[in-house]
Amino acid sequence: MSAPASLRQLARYPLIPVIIAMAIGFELATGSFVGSQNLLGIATDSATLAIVAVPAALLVISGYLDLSVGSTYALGAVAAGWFASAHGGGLLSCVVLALLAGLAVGAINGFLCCVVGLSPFIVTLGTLTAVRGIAQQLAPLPLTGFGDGFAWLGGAKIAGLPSPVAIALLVVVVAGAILTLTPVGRHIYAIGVSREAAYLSGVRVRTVPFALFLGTGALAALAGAIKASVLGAVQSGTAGLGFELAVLTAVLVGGVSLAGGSGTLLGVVLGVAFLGILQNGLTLVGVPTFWQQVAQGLALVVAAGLAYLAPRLEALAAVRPQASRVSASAAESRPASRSAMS
Amino acid sequence: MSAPASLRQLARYPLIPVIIAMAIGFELATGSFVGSQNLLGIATDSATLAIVAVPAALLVISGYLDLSVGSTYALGAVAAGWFASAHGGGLLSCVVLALLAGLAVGAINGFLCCVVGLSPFIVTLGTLTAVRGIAQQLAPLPLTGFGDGFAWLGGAKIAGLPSPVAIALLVVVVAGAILTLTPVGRHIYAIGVSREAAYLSGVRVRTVPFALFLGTGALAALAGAIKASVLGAVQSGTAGLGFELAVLTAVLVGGVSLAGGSGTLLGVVLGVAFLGILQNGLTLVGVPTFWQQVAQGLALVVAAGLAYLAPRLEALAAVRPQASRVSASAAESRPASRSAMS
Amino acid sequence: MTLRVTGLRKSFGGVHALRGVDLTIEPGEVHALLGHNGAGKSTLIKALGGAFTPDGGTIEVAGRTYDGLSPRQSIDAGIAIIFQHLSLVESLSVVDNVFLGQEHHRLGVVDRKAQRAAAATLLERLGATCTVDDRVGDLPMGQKQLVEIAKALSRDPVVLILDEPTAALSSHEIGALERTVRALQEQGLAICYVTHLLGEVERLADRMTVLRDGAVHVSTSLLGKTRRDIIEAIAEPPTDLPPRAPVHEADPPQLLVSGLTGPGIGPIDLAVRPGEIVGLYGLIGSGRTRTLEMLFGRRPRQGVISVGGRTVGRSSPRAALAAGLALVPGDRARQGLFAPLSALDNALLPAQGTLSRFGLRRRRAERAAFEKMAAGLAVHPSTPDAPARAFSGGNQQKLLLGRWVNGILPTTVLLLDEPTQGVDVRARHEIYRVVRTIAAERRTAVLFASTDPEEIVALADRALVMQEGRLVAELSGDALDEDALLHAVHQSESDLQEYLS
Amino acid sequence: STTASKDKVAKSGKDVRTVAWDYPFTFLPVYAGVAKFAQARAKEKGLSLEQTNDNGRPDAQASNLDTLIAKKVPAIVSFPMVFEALETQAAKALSAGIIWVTYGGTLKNQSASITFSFEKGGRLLGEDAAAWAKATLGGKGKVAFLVDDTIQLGRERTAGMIDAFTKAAPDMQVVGREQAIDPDTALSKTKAILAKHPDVNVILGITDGAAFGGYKALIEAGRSETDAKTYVGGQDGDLGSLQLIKKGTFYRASAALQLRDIGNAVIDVPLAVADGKSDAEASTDVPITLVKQGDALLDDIISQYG
Ligand SMILES: Nc1ncnc2c1ncn2[C@@H]1O[C@H](COP(=O)(O)OP(=O)(O)OP(=O)(O)O)[C@@H](O)[C@H]1O
Ligand SMILES: Nc1ncnc2c1ncn2[C@@H]1O[C@H](COP(=O)(O)OP(=O)(O)OP(=O)(O)O)[C@@H](O)[C@H]1O
Ligand SMILES: [Mg+2]
Ligand SMILES: [Mg+2]
Repeated sequence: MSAPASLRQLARYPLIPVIIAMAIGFELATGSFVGSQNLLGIATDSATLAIVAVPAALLVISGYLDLSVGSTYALGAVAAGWFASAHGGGLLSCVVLALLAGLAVGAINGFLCCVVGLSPFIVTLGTLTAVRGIAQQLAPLPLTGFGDGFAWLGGAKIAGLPSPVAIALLVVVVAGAILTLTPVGRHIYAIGVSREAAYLSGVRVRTVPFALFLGTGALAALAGAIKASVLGAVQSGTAGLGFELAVLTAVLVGGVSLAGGSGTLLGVVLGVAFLGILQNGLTLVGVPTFWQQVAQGLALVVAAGLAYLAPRLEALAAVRPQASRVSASAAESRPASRSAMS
Repeated sequence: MSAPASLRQLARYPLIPVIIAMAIGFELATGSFVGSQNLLGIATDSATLAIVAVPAALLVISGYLDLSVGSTYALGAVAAGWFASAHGGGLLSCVVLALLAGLAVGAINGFLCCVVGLSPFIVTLGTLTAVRGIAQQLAPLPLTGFGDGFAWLGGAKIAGLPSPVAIALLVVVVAGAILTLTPVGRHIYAIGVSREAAYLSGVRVRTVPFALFLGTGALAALAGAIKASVLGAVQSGTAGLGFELAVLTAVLVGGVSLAGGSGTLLGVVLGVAFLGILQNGLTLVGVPTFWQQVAQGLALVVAAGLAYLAPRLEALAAVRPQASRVSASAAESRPASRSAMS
Repeated sequence: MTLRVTGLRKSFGGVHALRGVDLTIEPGEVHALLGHNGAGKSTLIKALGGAFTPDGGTIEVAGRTYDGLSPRQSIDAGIAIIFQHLSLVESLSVVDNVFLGQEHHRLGVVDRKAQRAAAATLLERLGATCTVDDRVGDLPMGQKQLVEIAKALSRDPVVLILDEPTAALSSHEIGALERTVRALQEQGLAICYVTHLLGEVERLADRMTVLRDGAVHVSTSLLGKTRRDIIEAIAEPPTDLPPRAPVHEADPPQLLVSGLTGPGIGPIDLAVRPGEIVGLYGLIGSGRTRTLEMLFGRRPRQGVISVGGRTVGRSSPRAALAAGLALVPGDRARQGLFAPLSALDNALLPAQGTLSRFGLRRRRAERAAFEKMAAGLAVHPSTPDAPARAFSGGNQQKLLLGRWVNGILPTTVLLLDEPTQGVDVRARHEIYRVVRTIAAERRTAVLFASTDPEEIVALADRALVMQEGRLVAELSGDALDEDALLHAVHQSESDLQEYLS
Repeated sequence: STTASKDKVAKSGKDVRTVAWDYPFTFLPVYAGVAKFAQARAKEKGLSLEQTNDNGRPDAQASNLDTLIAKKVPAIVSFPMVFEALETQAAKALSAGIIWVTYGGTLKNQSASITFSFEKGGRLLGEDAAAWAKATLGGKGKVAFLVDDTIQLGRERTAGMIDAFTKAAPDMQVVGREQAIDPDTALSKTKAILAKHPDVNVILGITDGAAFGGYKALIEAGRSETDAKTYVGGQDGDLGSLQLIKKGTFYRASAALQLRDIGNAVIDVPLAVADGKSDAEASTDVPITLVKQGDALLDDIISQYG
């Protein structure tokens, strides 16, 4: 039973073999992909993406969406950077300030989307634009010259790991625990599947996604602060530019459905790793700039294909070991049952 | 019956009073908003957006989505511009070349999303990235020096209107006719609401959205070619950068639901006008850059609020004339019935 | 023209929904397709409608043999289907739905005038009260069902297949539908009729084919068959229901409602005592669903509701649940089920918080609770991890019942809206048994709405009859029988008194 | 200032088989222009040129540089989006024995630099336009600026341009200061400005792309191509703009980067470092020049585009 079970796991996460294949390919092509320095580099660079992709994934699972994270990231970076440079702020005060800024954005998004009930797509596209303007207004010039206290945030080693990686791990573990170990985790899925049915089951259908908006905002701002600390500088106009698309891409490539109600954190972590390895490998191999773009685009299409294949492979893997078990997976043979937006 | 009916119309399109209010406000603030030159300028600038937003709206109504239009626009501009500058191509050949390029992108998107059934969001995000790379690879340097033939596309007057405006009008009229008069129009809505129900009713649930992908691709490329002709230059790196978000914003602000199955072309045209007027007015008033961003972000939130109010206002307007009819419209008083992603 | 299905096979993943089914439907006959929940009836019908390609077997229609049909081929061959889960597009108008995919058009432009006229004629023939311009999503269930039927008939079919067409209809509309079916039969149509309501089978059908677990169990003429024969063909005969719980007149009411008022409803006063089962009977649209939803806080309301002597304050489902009220909604797919989530999640979602310790779920306790619940309600299969969508309709309904009746949540008043909609004879019986048991053992007060007078009589201690949002009659004891109910909904109060005396 | 790790640096041009050039603004036309010449020079010298894909994102830039350092490319030429943000990477590169050439400015940690003043480009343009305005309009008229406030190089150019102009021509009325780096945006922004001020005389662009959009807006508004009372000028030296200048239109000047010189420097400077040259010896400052009609340089740059 163990072999087919692990086969099913693999089928469920087709990114795993793909990532392995990429690693082998890049190693063969460059001879320097698999090496603790390069791998740690990928992990450190991907950490900020993971820190935001994880709460964003919970939000998508609950049927919502936050596009404003790119600007919240900038706002967090500006808040922390400003306090660190202008006021010689210490680590704690800078982080708290960034978190407060992120919570504020999250609260606005959450209020408008969950309490009032406006479209998350338009609202967070709006806050994406507006918050970027505010961040640039607050810090039109690049901020630099942070103290050593603040440098710790991005530069320290925690348990042998670079602090961004350690923080990302913490976020993954906490979110994973919430999602799988607590009742709220089930509520997140339930709301995403059917808000009405969840409401009639007594689930807090406003509070839970509201909290997820808060968490996403806070962690996006924290990610900005971490990156500011790593880089030792903040430029409000470009910090986190396009980050929202990177986050959404990681979440979707990781197998979370935009329609809500399905997805796993392991998938999202794999999605983040996939994007990080791709970017790293293409640079390592030395693919010309424009072809890198083409390759990245194609990789997304491939990832979409994997998301499509996964349930089918899983169904195939399921057929043998337990032919008669009830297991109505998504493996419909006709396209009509697929939701186009998922 | 006529007065309340028009009241209901107004309630259905709350952008109409908003646009009127904006026009009055900007006119009072600057004294030069309402003037045939400025209005015609707005129309010409907005024309390319309208040309793409219209087919993109049909695609969204049918439950799909095309994010690749920003790059398809660039590809169309490059294709036409390259032929016009390097080969002295005439109007027709340039336009045909651009359309072919757009159809090619549309066919790829359509094949992957409609036939294979991959996620439109990830696939078209992928083609957005890849096609931009191809456009830049094809024409790394700016293209200029187009012949007079090609200049006609963007510069001519057709029936007294600048040609981009005339083309946009044609697109709106044709798409409007398809949507309201033909069976295919009904099918577009039906597929968007319930692909399964449409499929079982014998609707061509692959062919119709596939055709819409083709149309969106072709018109995005045409819009790029038109803009290339207007400007007399093409920069493959910046042409249409972020255009996909502008298009989606116009579509959603215009009241089309991302969940598919609802929306009108009049709404989309109003959405385009709203964005064009906003941008023009903010520049006219001379609002500083960063505050312009903040204002644009807030405007989106307001638009989301309007989309939320519309059905409620409509229901209010409907109450008087026919109080006793069964009309369980969107004006449910409880929040649980709202879909978060709509 | 005959429809002949030979050796049809279809499996989903590991589930064999059809294992070589043969079925022949002759012109001019009404052929009942019967079977327990999950027997494969809908799968067979979907294969005929082109929803998917069968894994094996052939379909012969209009002299041609197919390995699989597309919906267009199916429609062109003259097969018209009324699917169990309606294939209507809610945001389109009635007329657009009737002609969806088969629009009348001239030079590519939809001929609205012709369509409206044709649709209006069809609707009139079916006794529908909606107009051709109504948005289908705004219509009550019964009218939707009639639109679906109009859509099927608009195609001039030679074979008409109806998958539980009356599940959401009231006696009035069922009568109209049965007359239509008879007329079509006389015109020589081949008709296949799926239902769990055996009364309909007796009234309408000439032959029956009974599926069991995806294979044909029997296929026979109905001449001389008794209801007992039919039930036995479908499933093991059910055991007897447990006796009714004694209701003590002296007990203070568990649920006391006074002056309940909302849009189109009320004022309503009612009381349900501990252990009492009260049936709410009425025609479609009479307001039963709205009443239950108001009681549960799903709709805004005025009036006083008290549970166990305590007034329920806020009007929200959470407040209602906290007070001990629970609702099993009527629209299972939209309001009840989390289709992709596991059976355990579906049954225990609200209970997980109660079971948790230090904010963490206790999986072992959850599993134990699920197993207990599944055993008590005879949920099949009893696998906690299978997604709810893999369960048959009856078992899905049991999962929803189990959401509130699981020994963990302190439910003292159970509101049920159409609790056996689409449920097979045996499962219906089991649900009755479960409801009776909790009323007897836990003294839960039960208020349930139903459109089926048979069900009211079988389950209720007392029936309240609803008309246009008000309670117009109360029947209990010997006065409670099907005829009295039918009279009550169609007639005014005084007529009823006359009839009863 | 070179560091102690200098001794680890490749000792001869022969050791440098690859130069990695990291340019974050790949969507700008200047990029492709410089890339063309750098590529040609690399071929000439028999080495390969690698490029990154930063997409205008500082964190992508930092991680791509980390990758290049991990890969131990012999030489990196990098244009920092935020200069201070790349000190870490530069130091890391140097201590890994990698030649680090800062492009577009200088860092504390570097082997050498290729500089060209952004501020100066803006200043040259602003001064010329102001002089023209004094001579032609008597110093009275209307001016609109198409600027970039989002990135460092944009702000420097903007500051140079606006400060120089307003100082030299204080009586000119500033009627617009709008964010625009590409022709598309510039066209619609300028049109809006023209709606209120149809008589704008001077439009100065942060890039030639922006100025080109401004030029088009004026033409669309009916301004004659050779209108004597109009001045449009930009920066970069894009082919289309230079051709307009050459043709004698009111597109009068461009603060042109000499793409060929920069492209060559991208290869030559790291090679010079490898050959043992110090920071001071190897570093190059590529002059930025204002080109106008009749300048010999104008034809030279146009011919560079081939
Ligand atoms: N899309 C699907 N995926 C997986 N299993 C399915 C699917 N559709 C049906 N099944 C399974 O196939 C079997 C037959 O289902 P079907 O819907 O045909 O039953 P039915 O006879 O119509 O039951 P009911 O009376 O409840 O409507 C069931 O076990 C069901 O779980
Ligand atoms: N007279 C009415 N006034 C307002 N809304 C109504 C009225 N009749 C029906 N509706 C609306 O139509 C919807 C569907 O009605 P439906 O017949 O399913 O439920 P119901 O009226 O509660 O009746 P029942 O459950 O008794 O069949 C209701 O949810 C309600 O919103
Ligand atoms: Mg069925
Ligand atoms: Mg009801």
